[in-house]
Formats: sequence, structure tokens, C-alpha cells
Amino acid sequence: MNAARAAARRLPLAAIGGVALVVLMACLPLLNISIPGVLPTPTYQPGALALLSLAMIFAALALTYNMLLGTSGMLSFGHALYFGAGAYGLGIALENLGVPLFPGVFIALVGGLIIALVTGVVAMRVSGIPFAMVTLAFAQAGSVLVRRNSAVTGGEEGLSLNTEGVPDWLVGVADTRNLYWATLLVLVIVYLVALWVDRSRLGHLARATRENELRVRVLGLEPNRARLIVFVIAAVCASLVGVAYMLLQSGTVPRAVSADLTITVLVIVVLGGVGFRWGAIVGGVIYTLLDQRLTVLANSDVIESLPSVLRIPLSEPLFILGTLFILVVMFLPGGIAGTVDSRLRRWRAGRAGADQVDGSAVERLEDADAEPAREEARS
Amino acid sequence: MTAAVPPALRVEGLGLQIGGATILQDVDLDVPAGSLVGVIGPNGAGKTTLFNTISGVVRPTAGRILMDGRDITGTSIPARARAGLGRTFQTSSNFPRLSVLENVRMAAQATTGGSYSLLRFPGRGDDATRAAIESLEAVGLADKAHLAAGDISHGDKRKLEIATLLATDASLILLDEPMAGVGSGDVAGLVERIRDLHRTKGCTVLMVEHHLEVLMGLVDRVAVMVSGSIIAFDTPETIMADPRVQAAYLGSAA
Amino acid sequence: MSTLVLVLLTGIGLGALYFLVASGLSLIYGLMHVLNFAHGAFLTFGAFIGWEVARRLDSTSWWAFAVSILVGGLVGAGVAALTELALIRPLYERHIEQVLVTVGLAFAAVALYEGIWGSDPIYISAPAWMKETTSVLGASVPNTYWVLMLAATALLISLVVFLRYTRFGTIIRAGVENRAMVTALGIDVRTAFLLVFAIGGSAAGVGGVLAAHYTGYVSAHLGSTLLIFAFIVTVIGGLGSLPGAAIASVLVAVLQQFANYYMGGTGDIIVVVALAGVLLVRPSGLLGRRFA
Amino acid sequence: MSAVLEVVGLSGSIAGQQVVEDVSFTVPDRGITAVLGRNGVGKTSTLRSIMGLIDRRGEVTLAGERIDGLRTHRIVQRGVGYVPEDREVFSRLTVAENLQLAVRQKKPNWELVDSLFPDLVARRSQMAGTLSGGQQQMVSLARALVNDNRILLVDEPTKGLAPLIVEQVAAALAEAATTVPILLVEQNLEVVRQLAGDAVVLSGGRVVHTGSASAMLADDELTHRLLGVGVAPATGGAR
Repeated sequence: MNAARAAARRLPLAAIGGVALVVLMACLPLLNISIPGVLPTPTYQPGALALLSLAMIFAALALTYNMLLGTSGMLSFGHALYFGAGAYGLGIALENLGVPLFPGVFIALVGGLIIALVTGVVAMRVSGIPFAMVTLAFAQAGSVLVRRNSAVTGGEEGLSLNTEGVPDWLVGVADTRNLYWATLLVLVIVYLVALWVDRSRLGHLARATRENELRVRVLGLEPNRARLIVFVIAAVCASLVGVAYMLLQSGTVPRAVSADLTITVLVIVVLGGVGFRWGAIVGGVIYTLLDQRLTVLANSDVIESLPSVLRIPLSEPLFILGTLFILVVMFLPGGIAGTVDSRLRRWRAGRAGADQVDGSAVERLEDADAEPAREEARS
Repeated sequence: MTAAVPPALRVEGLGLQIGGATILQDVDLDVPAGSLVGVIGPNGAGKTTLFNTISGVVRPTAGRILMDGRDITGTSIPARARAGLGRTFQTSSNFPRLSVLENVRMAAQATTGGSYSLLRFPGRGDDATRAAIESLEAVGLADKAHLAAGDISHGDKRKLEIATLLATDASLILLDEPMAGVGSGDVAGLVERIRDLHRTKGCTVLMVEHHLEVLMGLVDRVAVMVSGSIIAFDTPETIMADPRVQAAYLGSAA
Repeated sequence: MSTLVLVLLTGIGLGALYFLVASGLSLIYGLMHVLNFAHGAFLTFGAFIGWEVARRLDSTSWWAFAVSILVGGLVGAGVAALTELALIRPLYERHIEQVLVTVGLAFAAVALYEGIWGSDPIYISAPAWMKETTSVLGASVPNTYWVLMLAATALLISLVVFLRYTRFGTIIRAGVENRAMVTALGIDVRTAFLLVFAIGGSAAGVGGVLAAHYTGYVSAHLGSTLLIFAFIVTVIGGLGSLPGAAIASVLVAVLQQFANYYMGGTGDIIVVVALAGVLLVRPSGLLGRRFA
Repeated sequence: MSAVLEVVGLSGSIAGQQVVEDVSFTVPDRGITAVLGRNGVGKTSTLRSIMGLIDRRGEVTLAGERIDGLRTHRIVQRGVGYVPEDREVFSRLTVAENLQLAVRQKKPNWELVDSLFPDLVARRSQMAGTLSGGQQQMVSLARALVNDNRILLVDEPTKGLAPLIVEQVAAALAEAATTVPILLVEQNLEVVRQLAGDAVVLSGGRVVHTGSASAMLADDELTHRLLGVGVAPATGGAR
């Protein structure tokens, strides 16, 4: 068996698998599948669809965050700002400008773009941990703006979606199915954008910048320019996810711009495995399901009957998630995807050793496009 | 005189002081276009710092640097690179988690343009990929193209540095101890690669090297640095016979 | 005139509170290059425990106040030291992971506080004098601000004395420059790490008790809000620079109070704008060295 | 003469890259032993491996006691003085603070330090960063000499120094060597000739030659082949 040809076969296989998964997801509302303990209702009912939609929102948001942390090595604590810009942007456009849905979406995305450009340029004056602190400050300013200007944003109460401009098929509980499909579409779009960025010259440059900034400069390239472009793309994608969230929830609360949300997304990406697109998706789904199930658990009789030393921590889902996150960082450095990936590589290497491969140099060169071993890949 | 063709690199009165310590002092150097020049001197003489000031990593506190007659003293590292300056580092520094091919392609991509493009995809038919493969074949690294650059041997990392330079269109190249840490068996091969690099690209090369014997057969001229200054700049034969060089190298204590 | 004085003095008082939080952050970052996200959680813990202690005594008495400050400082130091030993030390030199575990800790701690003390603010009582005002140049300055200023000044002076005149202080200053060389002189630099965490934690714990008196209540989110301002202050002052943090604390807080008073409550936003301005002009901060 | 330090099969790596490869040698319990070799062959890394400053494998025995599993500060506490390449003084600490920080014993050798480096006596309260390179080197040496050690590891003490200062440093080392054995990495062959009894030559991360330093340096051909530094003998000149 030839390694290069095997690689060539692997790629369409992954693509076919991905398409099949998307088709399956698209068919779920038409099927009657029950997964007790995971989904609250069978898949054709609104309860399960709403939960799955939320999971896809988090998966998509995690994908956009992975562009920052995974592809470009930027640790941002302010990503929620752009998500919130999408959600609030759409809400405000529909409420105050009275435009129909799609122009409203456009306005929300442009708003996200402008905010990302302005804050990105400033934040990129520093890098590393100072960058994280500065992005956090910007998100905090956004959060304060949202909470203060209650006339426009609804303040602490949040902003509910003005459904006048929204087509009927996207409104109300009965149409959860359509919203589910819309969310799936957004997830697919964000995935394709992430894939596109990773495969482009820009994406390669971003990865190189992550690895060795000085060398990028010595080659005549500007690391910050590459970073800024990726940053803005990720931000606009986050705005798109925010738009979907606004539609799905028929409203938004200030938490959508808070540091809490950014940290939630960070938790998802680290849990899933930094640098892996599928890791971000798996992380988003696991997080949402876990969060939901833990909330159910927290209110269950079993927990109520425990002594307070156990009851109090166990009745706080965020406490359990925070603890889980610490454990992952300390004991599972690659996250879920990173661990699976290195196991898989070791297994493959073992098999390749068994039947020695020897393609021509050029064939192997072409195979070299696959990302090299990331044994020591740690955020 | 040679006023018609400006030197590829001209360093005038270069000085660097850090916290009261003098690292470089009044360094003057004219490197004619197309020449291959060696820089020798004991450890701590300021050779690497000289390279760092030329490539823009460190700002000098006095003096000017001119490339092809243009003053580049105040420009950024990337701007100097785009003007045709390429360099390697003393300790190999690559993109450790990218493949060998991707490492070289990053250099080729910087030259062919579109590095920030979302519309160009590095792949088989891509011009940057092809240039990278050619460069890797030229240094004999083609069969390791798919390995992560952080995992290859030290000698291979040195070859990778040369391949990276081959893939650019640099006209002035600074090599900082290209032989450091390379086993004696590989030195001859590496010398050949440097000669190739110089010949095929027709560029100007300035290299720091301790291995005087290596320089003898390779370079046109040798600059000797001691304590932050250049004390001699001449043909290898003359330099070898210079007692000041002997003293500088073997130490003048007692 | 009297408003100007009032705004200025309350600004300095708020700056004092910022400094109580930022000093620990800055010390820890300077020595260990760890951004301690859990610093706010230390602060909140100090505030809760301080309140629990005070209410069991006579929370309107001075000695209960003094005991709550002392206890706040002690538990802050204890929790911080435990954090260093259990979470930071095993991830030695892996800075991003170190930041991430402190993020997880902050996340979990806030949830735990909500579980124990509920999510609503708990209003606290204090010695009567603290609720009164003192008149300075016509301005009636709430007495809490004087306590804050006193505490921050005491902290600054004791930190400076500690760093300059004790062996541990010398070790910390040397470690900021070159940790490897400190160990190569036969000194276990990890002791200094533990100490810096404990000092930062105790400053945060004391800050927590005082912050509760400043706002009038304790809540699980008390620390998170202050932490963000502390971040801004440390970036503006220059990461790792203690004097930078002190100067920036006062500048930022005074600016914030002025904007709040004269520009219609825009203080929080103005502070972020100031941060942006400082970054554009001087990315390393007022007193910072250039960071990599 | 017995050995104070024994190194067997020592390997060291930085960020996964092997920089010292299976190095074995012994250091006698008196005099100065020089570690020689071309630039980049791993002389500094060998010292750093012994000190535990980089990841290492292999056996290091100090006066009969294994120290290869210890953390750096424990190794120092066992009586290993280290003078790093590039001096590494704490530039924002005073000279006095630099020296005080290094003190590990009740009665530091202040008389010895003061007599070896009179320049530093008047500069105790000066910031070490404002000293000249030579004075910084003296601070760095003094930090090691202020304690009684079993051995000193000294890395390129004359690097980048003016000839007059080189002489002072060499004299201080010679004086120190009367009380403590020294493992010296040094590029200035004149200094080596003057000070060193034995020499260990590294190449490609391995030991390729051990023996008397003066005998080796007297043999131009051998010196040239092993070290590659300096000017080739006339017969072996340019092609």
C-alpha cells in the first residue's frame, strides 16, 4: 500500500463522512429517535431540537474561537463581544430601524466587522497574555454599554426579538424545526469558512506566526497583518453565530457579551482540543448537553438528599464544569481531539512500520501537506 | 572608483550601547555586490549583534546601514527582508510544528506574494509549493519534506535554513554560524550548499564562522571582529598572516 | 470646588482599592509570568469569610472590623498558596495552561460561592464611623475611602520594604530578572513563587473585605468586576511593575470618577478608551519594559 | 589524585533537541580542567546539564554522591559553584545584593573575594547592570567564591573582555584553583595554556580527546584538528 495514495483516499473519506453527518443532522427533525438521559424528548419534538440547536450554536462559536487560539495562537478573552454584536446588532436593527430580516443580518455583520477592526487594531499592539487582558477589557466595555443603555439594548432585562420583520417560518415554538435547520446551516457555513481559512495561504501564514513570529518577520511578512485578518474573520463569523442565537432564542441577554461567555467558549475549545476543528464541534456539543443534564441533576431529588458538603457543589453545574476544565488542562493536555489524534497517529505509525511504505519522493512530498505530527501540540 | 555600483551592504560608524556596555563600536564595512565574505572573531566580539543590527532585530545607537546604496537604518525587519535581505539564526529557528515543506513554502510564499490571501491555496500545482520542492531537492531534504521541522536532526535543520533562503529572492544573505553543531562529516556538504546558494542566486553572502579552515576555500574576504570592532578586513591569506588576528584568536594574555 | 475635591478624593480611594488587587497580580506576573485569573476569586473569598467572621462578632464594632480584615488577609493568603501548590506548580513553565487553570478555578469558585451564599448580594454592616463622612475643603468624603487609602498605603510601603530589605524580597527581585540564575545560586525559586502567591492572595483578601465595605455588600461576583479593572490597571502601569500599578491605579480611578461625575456616568468606558490610548502610544505601559 | 566529579554517559536536550550526547569524563580533585571544542559543540550545554538547568540523562557523581537526579538548587547546595556564560548578574540588584544572595554559609569568604576583586569593594552599592563587562564577570565569579565549594563550573569567563581584564580574571581563577577544583570552559587558548592541567575535548556533543592540556596545546596539528579554532599552521594553509 502506498502512503500517498492512502492519504489521497483518506481525504475524500473524511469529506464523505462529514457530508453524511450533516445529512443525518438535517434529517433528525424528521426522525423519531430517543436518547434517554441525553436528549429530553425524541428528536422530532421541539425540546430536543432546541437543545441540539443550542449545541450547534456553541459548536459554531467554538469553531470561530479555534481560528484565534488554534490556528493563530491568540488567547482572547473578549470573543463574546463579537457574538453579542451579532445578537444585539440584529435585535437593534429589527427593533429600531424596522428593516426586514436579511438587511438586519447584514447590518449586524457589518457592525461586528467594524467593532472587530477597531478593537483588533488596538489589541494587537500587544501579544500573548497582555493581549488576553486587553481583549477582556474591550469585552467588558461592551458589556457595560449594553447594560447601561437600556433604552436601546433593554439593559439587564435583555432585548427580545422584534418578529415583525422576521418571516413567519422562523418564528415561534412550532417552527423550532426551521430554526434548527437555520442553525445547522450557520454551523456548516462557519465550518467551511474555518476550513477555507486553514487551507489558504493566509491560514498557513497564521500558523507560521503562531510558531515563530521573528522568523515570519525575517521572511518579509507582517505577523500582525495576518493575525488581524484572521481575527476579523473569526469575529464576523462569531457575529453570524450571534445572529443565529438571537433568532433561536427570540432574544438575548447581557450575558451574550460578557467575559463569562468567552470563558465558556474557551472551556469548550480546550475541552474539545485546541487546533482541531472537529474538536471544537465535539466540545460544543458535549458542553451543551453536559450543562443541560447537570442542571437537571442539580434539581433532582438525589442531590437534594445529599449532605450539604456534597449537595452545594453538585448542584452548581458551573462548578462541575470548571473543575472538569481544570482536570482536562492538567491531565489531558490535548483535549478530546488531541488525545484521540495522537492515539490514532501512534496506531497508524505502528501499522505503517509493519508493512513498510516507500513511495517516490514527489508522491511523499505531496502528502506532506497534511499537518505534521502534533505529538507535543499543546495550545 | 566604484561609485557607479554601490556596495551590496555598507555599514558606517555603527555603534551599539546597552546599559552603559559597548557592544559595537564604530564598525565600518563595505561588502561589494556578489562577494562572499566571512566574519570571524572570538566569542562575544559582537558578530551576531552586528548581524542583528543589519537585519533590524536590534536598533543601533550610532551609525548607518545601507543596502545597495539605500539607507535602511530606520526600517523594520520585514521591510528589510522585502528589500532583499535574508538571514539565518545561530540556533536553528524554524516553525517546529509545521512540516519541512511548509517551512520552505512560507519563504517561497513570501516571495511570490499573496501570503495574506484567502483565495490562494497551497497545494500541488501551487507556484510556492513547486519552488519549495525544488529548494528542498537542491539541498537533499526532499525525502524529509513531510516531517515536522521540530523533529528533524540538527544537520537537517541547517539544510532547511539554506533551502529556505534558496526559495526566497534575497540578494544579500547573512548566515550566522551555519556550521555550528554540525558533525564534521557534514561540513563539506554544507560548504557545497553555501557555494551553490551563492552561485545559483548570484547573491552577496556574509557569514559568521569560527571554522577558519572552512572559510579559507570559500570566501573572497574575511572581516575580523574583536571587542565590538572590525580590526581587519582582507583576503583570507592576508588575514591568516596577520599577527593581530593570531593574538585575537589565541588570546593575548601573558 | 468642593465637588472637584470630592471626586478627586473618592477617585484616589477607589484607586487604592484597585491597587490592593492589582499589586498581587503584578507581582505574580512579574515573577512567574502567570496571569492569575483566580485573583478575583481570592478577593471574593476574603470578602465572604470576613463578613462571616464579622457578623459572628459584633459587626458594628471596630474590633470585629479589624478581625475581619485580618481573617480576610489570612484566608486570601491560604487559598492562594493552596492554588499555587495544587494547580500552578504542576504546570511549571507552561504559562498558557497556568492561565487556563486559573480561569477554570475562577469559574468553579464563583459557582461554588453562589451555591453556598446564594446569588443575591448580602448587605453588610460596619462600624458607624465608616458610614459617616469627613469634611475636607468643603467636600464630604465617606470615611470608607480613608480606610481604603490607609490600607493601600500600608500595603505599598510594606511591599517596598519587604522587597528592598529582606532576603526573600531580594530573591523575588532577582527572580523577576532571571529565575534560572536564582536556582543556580542554590535557592529554591519555588519558595519565592509560593510566597508571591500568598502575598498577592492576602492583599486580595484584605481588598475583598474592604471592597465589601466600599460597595456595602458581598456577592459572588464582587471579585470578577474588580479583577477587570485590576487587569486594565496592570496593563496601563506596565505588567510586572509595582510602582506602575500604583500610579496607574490612582490615575485610572480618578479618571473614572471624573468621567462618572462630569460626563454622565461614562467612567467604565473612558477607562477602556484610556487603555486603548496607552496601548497605541506606549504598548509596554507607563513604567513597563517592552514585553515579548 | 582522585576524582571530585565523575560524568558517565551524560546526554542533554533543549526543547527535545539533543545538544549533549553521551559525554563521559572525570574531573580531578585539584587544579583546573578545561573543556574545549569548537563553537556549538555543547560545552556550555554540558555544564548546564551537570547543573540540571536543561533536561538531562546519565550519571553525575560529586565526591561519591549521585547528583544527576537533583534539582539545580540542591546541586548547588551540595557544593557546586556555577559561573555561567555571559555572567548573568542581576542587573537591577546592587553588587552587595548579588553577593549576599549567593551566600550559603555562616561565614562567607569575604576576605578572599575582596582580595581577589578589589575593584568591587568600593562598588558594593552600585547596580550590577551599570558595571563594565569585566566587573560583572568579577561579580559572577565572586558569587561562586564566596562559598566553600567542592567544585566550580566556570563557563567562558573571559568572553568579550579586554586583554587587561582577561589577565585579571585568569589570575583570580589561578588563585581560586589553589583551594577548589575548577571545570573551565574557555575559548582563549592562551588562558587555557596558562591555567589548565587537564583538557577534555568535545566534538559533535561527544568527548573525543582527554589528556594533559599543555601537551595537547603544544601540538599545533592536534590542536588544530580537535578545535579548529585559531589559525591553521602554515603547512595546512589555503588551498
